[in-house]
Amino acid sequence: MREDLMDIICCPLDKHELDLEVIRRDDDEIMEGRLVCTECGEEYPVEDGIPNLLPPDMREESPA
Amino acid sequence: MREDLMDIICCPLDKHELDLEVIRRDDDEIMEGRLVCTECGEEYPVEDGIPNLLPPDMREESPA
Amino acid sequence: MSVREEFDRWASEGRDKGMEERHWHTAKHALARMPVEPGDTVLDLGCGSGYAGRALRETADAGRVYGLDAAPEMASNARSYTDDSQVTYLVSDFEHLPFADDSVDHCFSMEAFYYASDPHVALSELARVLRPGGTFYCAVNFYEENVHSHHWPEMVGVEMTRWSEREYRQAFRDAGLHVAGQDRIPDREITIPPADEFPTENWASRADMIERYRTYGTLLTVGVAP
Amino acid sequence: MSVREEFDRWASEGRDKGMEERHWHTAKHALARMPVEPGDTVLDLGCGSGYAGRALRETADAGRVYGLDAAPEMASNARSYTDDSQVTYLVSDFEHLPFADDSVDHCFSMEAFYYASDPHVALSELARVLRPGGTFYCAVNFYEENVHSHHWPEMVGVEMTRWSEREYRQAFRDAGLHVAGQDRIPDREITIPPADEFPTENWASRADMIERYRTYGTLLTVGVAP
Ligand SMILES: Nc1ncnc2c1ncn2[C@@H]1O[C@H](CSCC[C@H](N)C(=O)O)[C@@H](O)[C@H]1O
Ligand SMILES: Nc1ncnc2c1ncn2[C@@H]1O[C@H](CSCC[C@H](N)C(=O)O)[C@@H](O)[C@H]1O
Repeated sequence: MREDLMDIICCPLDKHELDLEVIRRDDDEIMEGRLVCTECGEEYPVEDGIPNLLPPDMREESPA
Repeated sequence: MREDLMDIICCPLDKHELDLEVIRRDDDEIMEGRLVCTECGEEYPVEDGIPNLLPPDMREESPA
Repeated sequence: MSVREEFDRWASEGRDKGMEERHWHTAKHALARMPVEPGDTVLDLGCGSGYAGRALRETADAGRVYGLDAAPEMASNARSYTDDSQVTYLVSDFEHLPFADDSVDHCFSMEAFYYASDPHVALSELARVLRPGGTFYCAVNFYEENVHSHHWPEMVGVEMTRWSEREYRQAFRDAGLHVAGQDRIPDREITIPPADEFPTENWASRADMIERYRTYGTLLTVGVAP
Repeated sequence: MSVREEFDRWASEGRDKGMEERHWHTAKHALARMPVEPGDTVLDLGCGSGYAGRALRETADAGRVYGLDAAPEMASNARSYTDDSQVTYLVSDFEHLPFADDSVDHCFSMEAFYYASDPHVALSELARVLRPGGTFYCAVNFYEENVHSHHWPEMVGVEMTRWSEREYRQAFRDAGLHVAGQDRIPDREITIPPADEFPTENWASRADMIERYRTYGTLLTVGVAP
């Protein structure tokens, strides 16, 4: 994902803004990181450049 | 035209309600008559069952 | 000659039926897409022979249907084709619609809109009479991209507004309508003669005729009142 | 099996590309009708291989395009098919859209909507994220009138919502969307084998196969945010 995705995305649960924590960048793509809800504190992973914004219970519904 | 047309039509010029003056009926159709604007007084003819709601200057733009 | 006079002449020569037949090839597809529910009030702008309103009564169980045409002879012909008391034809002008605000559920128009002397005024009148969520299905064969239509005003002898697809969308929005969609409906039914019959009276080449009907077809722009 | 697991499996077997190829026959017609203007933000719900967003970038000059899918393997495949920095794929769920209110101009969805566990919630989420005048182009091959699709849930092994055309219109309206149009887009490109090859693995008769593709085709319902 690119950083400008932050303009449009929000927490899928409470629709509040997210903060981005970058773990690894590749040019202007964020490859690994975390999106953290500024309201409820829920964390959403960015893996292999793709943000996973499923509600946590859906994300963990089965081992990847 | 049938009388229930009055529910929906209005004066094409000022959009006010019209009054219906019936000259000749054929069952529940009004064959000849006049539609008169309750606001501006403009008259629109009903001829052969068809109301002519053209603005007067367009109606008379050429002899019928 | 005025549009009214021209089409009065067409109607008295019975040409309303020929238009119906040709326009039906694409008009029926536009009509089939309309979200008309049983009992809805529908308006047909520039109705000609009035087929569209009659079709929507039959296929979609529309309630009251109004066919509107500036040419009295057209309205009179249209009236003579049906006994359905829910179908009314009236003589009136696109720019001076004799309908109350928000009184119409859906409006259809085939090959008529571009005759409006001021199409922007016609669109605002439409936006006024459509209820919120009401649609305007505006179908035209005469438009900028369809190069094979450019000579029509000269041929017919009346003025026509030639907008591009983009100009249609823009004008709808300027009038306060949302644009829900736009596309070209190909005419797959017109008979295209074999190559050795070209040039014909109307077509220099078979490729041109195919392009006119299959590629350009009928431009449909769908507006929705907010 | 959950929808997510099922489609993760499909994606790892490369079946996203097969769906793209088959769905393109009708999806391209739906996409061509969308009123996307240069720079518009477009969302593809249940994007699979992600072809729809890439097409709208190319044909309509869409601005930012988001392809959303609950199956991480699908999003990952989709991402691998393009280098376009304006196209983003993300993993998320129809009923929990991670987008701000009024942030999307237009939304497309092909053969995906009926997998929502609660399609009414999915529609209200959509109504929330679409800006006023934004459209939702919802295309499905699985619907009540298409009798040839009724056995799919059993075949695929996941639950699907089977609405009729009328139920689609009603549900859109219940969610606060205007219905701008609805129709069936025929698939004219699928190869239908000659009569003597029937029954085939999937089709008892040629007539059934023709009905499935040419008559029922893809049901498109177009909603507009007020
Ligand atoms: N300003 C205007 N107001 C009302 N009707 C008009 C008009 N300009 C043109 N028309 C009517 O629009 C019609 C166009 S011909 C198309 C007729 C019909 N819709 C069909 O598909 O066959 C003519 O009958 C003409 O009289
Ligand atoms: N609730 C949900 N949220 C997000 N994606 C979902 C979903 N339910 C199903 N999907 C996704 O929807 C897709 C349906 S398959 C269709 C893919 C693509 N639109 C095409 O036309 O080929 C699958 O990839 C599946 O993972």
